[in-house]
Amino acid sequence: MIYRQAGQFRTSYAADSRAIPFREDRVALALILIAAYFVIPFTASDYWLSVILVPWLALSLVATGQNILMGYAGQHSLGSAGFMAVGAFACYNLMLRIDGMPFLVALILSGVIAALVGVVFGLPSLRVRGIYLAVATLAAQFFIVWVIDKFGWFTNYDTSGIITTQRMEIFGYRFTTPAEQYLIVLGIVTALTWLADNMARGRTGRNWMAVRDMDVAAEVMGLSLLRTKLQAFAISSFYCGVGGALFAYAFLRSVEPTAFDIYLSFRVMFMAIIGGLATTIGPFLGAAFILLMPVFLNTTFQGLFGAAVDATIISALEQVIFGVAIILFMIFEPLGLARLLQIAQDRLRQWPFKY
Amino acid sequence: MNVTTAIQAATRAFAIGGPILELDSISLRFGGVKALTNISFNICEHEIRAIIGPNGAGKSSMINVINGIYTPQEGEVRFRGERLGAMTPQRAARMGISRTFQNIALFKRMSVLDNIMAGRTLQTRATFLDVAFRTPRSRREELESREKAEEIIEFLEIEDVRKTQVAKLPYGLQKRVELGRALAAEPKLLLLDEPMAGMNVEEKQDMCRFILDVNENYGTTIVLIEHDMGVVMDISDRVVVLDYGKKIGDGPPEEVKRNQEVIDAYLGVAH
Amino acid sequence: MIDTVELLFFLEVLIGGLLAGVMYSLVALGFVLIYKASRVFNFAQGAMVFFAVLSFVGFMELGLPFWAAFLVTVALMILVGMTTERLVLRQLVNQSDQTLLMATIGLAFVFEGMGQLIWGVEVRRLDLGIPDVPLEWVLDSTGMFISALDISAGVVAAVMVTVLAILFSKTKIGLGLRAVADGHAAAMSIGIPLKSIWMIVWATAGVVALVAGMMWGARNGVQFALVWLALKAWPVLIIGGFTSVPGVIVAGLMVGAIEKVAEVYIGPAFGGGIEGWAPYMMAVVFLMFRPEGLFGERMIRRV
Amino acid sequence: MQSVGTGATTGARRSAPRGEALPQHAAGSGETFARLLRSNASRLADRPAYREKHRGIWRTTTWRALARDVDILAAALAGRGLKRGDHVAFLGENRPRLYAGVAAAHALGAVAMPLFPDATGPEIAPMLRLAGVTHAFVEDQEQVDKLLAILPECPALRCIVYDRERSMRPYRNPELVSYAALVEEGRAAAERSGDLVSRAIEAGDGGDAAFVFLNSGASGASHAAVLSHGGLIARARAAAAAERLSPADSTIAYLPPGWMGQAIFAYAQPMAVGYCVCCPESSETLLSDMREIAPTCFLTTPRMLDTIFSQVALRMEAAGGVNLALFNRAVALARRLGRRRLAGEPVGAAERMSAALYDAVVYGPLRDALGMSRVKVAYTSGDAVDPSILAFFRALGVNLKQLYGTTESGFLVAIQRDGAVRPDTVGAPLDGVETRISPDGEILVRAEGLFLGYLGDGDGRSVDAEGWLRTGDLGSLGADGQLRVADRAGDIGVLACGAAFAPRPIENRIKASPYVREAVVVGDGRDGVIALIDVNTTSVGRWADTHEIAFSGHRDLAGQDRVYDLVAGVLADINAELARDPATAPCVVRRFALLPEELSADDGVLTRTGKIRRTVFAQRFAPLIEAAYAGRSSASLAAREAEGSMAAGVDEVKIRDAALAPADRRAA
Repeated sequence: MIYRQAGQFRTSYAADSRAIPFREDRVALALILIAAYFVIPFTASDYWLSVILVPWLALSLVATGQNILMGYAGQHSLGSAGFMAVGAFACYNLMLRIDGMPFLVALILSGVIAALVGVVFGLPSLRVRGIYLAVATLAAQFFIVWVIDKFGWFTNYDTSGIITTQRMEIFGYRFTTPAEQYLIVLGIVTALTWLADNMARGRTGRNWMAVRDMDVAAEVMGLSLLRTKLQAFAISSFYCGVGGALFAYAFLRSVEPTAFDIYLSFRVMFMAIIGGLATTIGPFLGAAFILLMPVFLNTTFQGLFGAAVDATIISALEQVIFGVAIILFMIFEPLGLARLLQIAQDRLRQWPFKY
Repeated sequence: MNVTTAIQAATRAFAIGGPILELDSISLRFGGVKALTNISFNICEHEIRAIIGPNGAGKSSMINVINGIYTPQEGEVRFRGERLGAMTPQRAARMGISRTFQNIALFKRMSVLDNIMAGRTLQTRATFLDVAFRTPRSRREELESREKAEEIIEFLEIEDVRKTQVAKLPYGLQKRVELGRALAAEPKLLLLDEPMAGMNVEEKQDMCRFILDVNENYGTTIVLIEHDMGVVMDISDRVVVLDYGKKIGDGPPEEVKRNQEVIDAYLGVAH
Repeated sequence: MIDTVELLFFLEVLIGGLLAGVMYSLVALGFVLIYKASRVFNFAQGAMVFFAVLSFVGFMELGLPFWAAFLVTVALMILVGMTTERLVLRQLVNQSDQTLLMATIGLAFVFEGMGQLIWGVEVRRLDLGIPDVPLEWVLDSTGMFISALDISAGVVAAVMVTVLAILFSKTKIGLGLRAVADGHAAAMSIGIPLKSIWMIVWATAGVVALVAGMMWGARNGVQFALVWLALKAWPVLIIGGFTSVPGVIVAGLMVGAIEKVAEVYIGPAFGGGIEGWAPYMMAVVFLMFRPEGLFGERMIRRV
Repeated sequence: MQSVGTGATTGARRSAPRGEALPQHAAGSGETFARLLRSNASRLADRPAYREKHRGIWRTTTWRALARDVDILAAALAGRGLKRGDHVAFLGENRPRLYAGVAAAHALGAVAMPLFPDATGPEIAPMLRLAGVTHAFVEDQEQVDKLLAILPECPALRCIVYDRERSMRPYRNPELVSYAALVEEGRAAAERSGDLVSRAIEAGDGGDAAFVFLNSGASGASHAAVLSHGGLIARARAAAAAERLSPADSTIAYLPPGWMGQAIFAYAQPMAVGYCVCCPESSETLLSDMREIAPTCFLTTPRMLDTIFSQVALRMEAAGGVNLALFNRAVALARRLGRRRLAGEPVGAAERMSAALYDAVVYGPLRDALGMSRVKVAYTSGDAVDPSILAFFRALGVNLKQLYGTTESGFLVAIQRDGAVRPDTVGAPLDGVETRISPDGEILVRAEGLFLGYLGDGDGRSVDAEGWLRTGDLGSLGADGQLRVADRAGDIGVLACGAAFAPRPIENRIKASPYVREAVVVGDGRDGVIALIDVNTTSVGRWADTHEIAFSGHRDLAGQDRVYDLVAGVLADINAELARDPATAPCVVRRFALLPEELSADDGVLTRTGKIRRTVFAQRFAPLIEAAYAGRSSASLAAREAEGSMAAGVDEVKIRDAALAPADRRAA
């Protein structure tokens, strides 16, 4: 209904293969970005900025990494929290041990380190897939957290278990307020999402999807399964690593191995799947859903029962509702929120027709 | 009215050349089961070569040997005079061998266009960093791939479905897209594993036309597997007949048709 | 020239590991049942264990005698299993693996939440009347510390496994299950409705979960951590093969034994905690060299 | 045979020589298409002249590039012996290269003869021979084969230019040259020959013959009518002025270029005005291409409108629910308002507001979905349009109008003007066009731009001494200056009871049903009217699917009793309407049958523009018609020869009585 598709014709292949084919959607994205950069930092409360938006962005980035691996390359993984931990601790140690290390460089290097670790733990993907691979990546999850926990060097022999992160400083400017930190996270997430989208729609993404959909055919075309899969693991882990570092620096403000437990891996997987695999917007929708749903349930129940009911009961109830929501999603829209959005857009585009 | 009489001159755009691929005494076993026994034949440049035989004759194994999915225990394969010890699918692809599959092996969740463009993976060099940052190299290759893919889309007359997910296409069209993906690699040798299996008469006619057109317009050498003799006889230059993993006939279609052993095999006479 | 004391200590560790391993096998068996019948990887098996034993303890706390509580819980688990199959899994027939896995993860959340909602969140003790003390005659004769509880648990688990093995090889249900594993059409042809098979399997998995839960609960207390048992069962499944009953039994023993031995002999060098990841690493190593599992068949690549 | 052909050609050329003392020539402006192109190239330069969707994207040819290409092509054609007065045939779909070929022929003073691309070899051979066609532009191998097969019958044809190179590699015929190769030749030739093309353009005169079009031949055999540069340009200008068309406009060309209407809207008017012509990728992608390009003006046919209308109706039906309810209310309101505006009645503020609301929610999105959101004007021509379909598109806010003209009269004779689009008229004559009604009711036209004559038949011009052309259509001219067309003079009949009988309005009403593709009613000199109906396989097939009726194809579908029931329901409603008006009451459809085969132009029942050839139809289906009047319940019909070598069979066709009132009333 809103869309006016007629008259939008393309005279070049570049225009025909844009990330967002329709003008209306491009305008919508532009408006969202303008709001995100120029309105929200000045209007949102500190609570929203640092407790909702920053973790949402950081986890969206991690889910984007998960999506690259699971959605595009079709490799199941349950190690994302492990790779986040690698990113967070790599960043901490780089900043700690190298004098004058700029934050941005440290961030990128920690992504690279996470990528290297990801390649190592991606090796089983050459032999197995599906659930088997997921179990193999669980090894990464447990092993990484154990190594960081047991070898004091990583935590700089800190015994408290909670280490405060260094300050984020770029070109001499210190990002300290919630709004500033939000902006830095937003900037990095925007840039990395743009890169991920380029890869997904280009040759790289086609190779991933070829391996995902029919590996024999991909091989016969001359594609190296080894390189393609490990590449997906590396890039995915890079995103997890950077996301993990941002999560630690801008949200937790500390690095602690226990923050990156298997539960977080599961949550990231939920984000990727409920958001919608193999879409760019999916991880963002999924992360919002997974993060906001507990907040929403919590406020609702607080409003309903007040203090009359034990908090643990409420949290159990939340858990049930959360589980039911996931089951319903899988039954009615296994392709996730991005698919729902897509259907809505299609309807509007076809309106008043349905198909 | 017979149009061909009005066409003067050569009916073939690319004259058949010398052998491009030679198979010498190939034997293949799975455990104790003999799939192929001592098979030799060659494939000449620009020809359409059919491998036929009843079900279970070893036709698919033959194609899998040619493009390196199976490694034969005995015998050797020479491509353009070069001996191929351990052929791998990747190596075959790099040498210019493309193929389709008996059971459609498309990338189901990708669009027709993406499937065909994916077929050009060896023709492109851009690294993931090129792609991520949209460097000039990446953009140039992307454009080339698209142009080539569009040429194929036009050739195969699938313009109206170029952005459709292949899983949503009817079977016959999927087969056509798979041919398109194989063509995208600009192969020297094209292996088609039962390209007409499961098609109705009309679709078979279309597919025959496309196969002939590929051969005629690009000069591609084609190896074709079919168990249905009729169609193959019309479009191939030479035919190899397999039965129980052994070669029982080899030659031009008319000659093979008269071969008693071939007739027996097809009529199911006991050996 | 191995020191007798060391050998005995090693045996003690090994037996402890094997006994823990039997219980891994028991949980893994629940997975195998469901996987064989419906190709569903039931992540919620661990949560079912937790829910089952929590309910059992809850019924006992309500004043039911042991056996009554046991029977009521068995009935409850059968009901829960069948309901789950009917309401969730049947809606997801022909969906992709990852959708099914996600749905069972959702299911795990529901079970965990329900258990706590109904029975509360505090850690409970489960007293089966078997003391968790070393068997005196073993201690006296060999000097090894082997818990009576562990032994009983091992025996119960062994009995359970045997019963199941017989049930699924000698009875008509077992025949149906095997037919289902070979392909749905085949199952139809021998006259067993697929849907009843699925229901039976889920009900059985519920009962197996209860038994496993009681063993673990008696030993470690009835608490939320039981859920993580399920994760330990994963490497067991990988090593044993998803569809092989003997495979997961052997694999469970192996995993139990190796993780304990490794923890005791190698662990101290790294500050302990190897148990946490050793089974997974074992699974990874196994996958690299024998992806089809212990007793699985090697697959030929068909093109 | 050959000498006759050549002789006829010479005659044809003589029939339209330059400077012949005809009144319309005297007024010639001296403008030619070639000169227009030159001026467009400098005036409009980088504005788009043609867009073509090729390989997925729209490729643009600017006026400057077009003029350059045309010069090169013309130089090459001159090199290949094309001279002033020669005829060039065009066989293909709408492509920029086809029209560039036309322009190149015009530059050299040659005459373009666009043909229907789906015409068969035997159909076109006599025309090529008659015109002495020397050069031909064809699209692809299929068309090449067609021409090569008739080459022996057309000795003058010595150069065939093909556009698509696919599968052309084995051909070695000396006549053949690819478009690309011709361009290469042209580059070399242009350097050698200097200003040869420019001189040829200067030598051209507005009175020269520009095109030869085959008239539709709905009333018999086709004739080839010759039209001049000046005449076509003048008419195109007059029509453009009436609609205020400018170079900013664009059109989409999807009808066969062999039809004069399409040639005017894809070549003559764009040349005269400077707007852009867009060519869709293929007929399968037409609707989506139309949506992409969203033309501001276009020409269509009642048949096409019918198809689109049916599709909209079916898709709305499928959408159902709120969508359908909203749609129905919106269309009803728009029709009501349309009538009131036309009648000059005032429209209240409330209604205007709800119309605006519906425009945002229904009309606007629908126009957008159909690619008609930017349409300034759309014409329907070639046949009478069903008033309800016209009203429907107008209700959506698409400025759809009727356009009247014949091949001989220069096609653009009368158009409906904004604010005066009455369903019963075809509008007022264009500036510079005079119309008059002869005493026997035939429409006469006098204007610049009437045809110069028929090829090979110098005396066949139906223009009298005062310059009035007999169009062959019956009609009337109102006091308001609006022209009304009744029917082709030959088609109007009288029933046995003496009542007048005009078949087309009845047929149009039947065709408005989404389930009917084509309908023919018979009744002249008979007892009452019968209808023979060709059902729409797609929509009826879909209907059958939803009603769980199994069928194996058109033949099977058209023989099903339940499909007869479906059509009977359609006819019952129409009969009720006919019965309401005393004038049409005798014309109610008494009996009907569903045709077992789809009507097609290949066996001559339809013209290439899709009009019924009634005489051919009556012959083909005589047994069915006779059986219907004899009151029998079925008839045997020789089946059309199936493709391939299958022997012709016999179809047993059922005949049914039609209900005279709607089904529900019958039940009550």
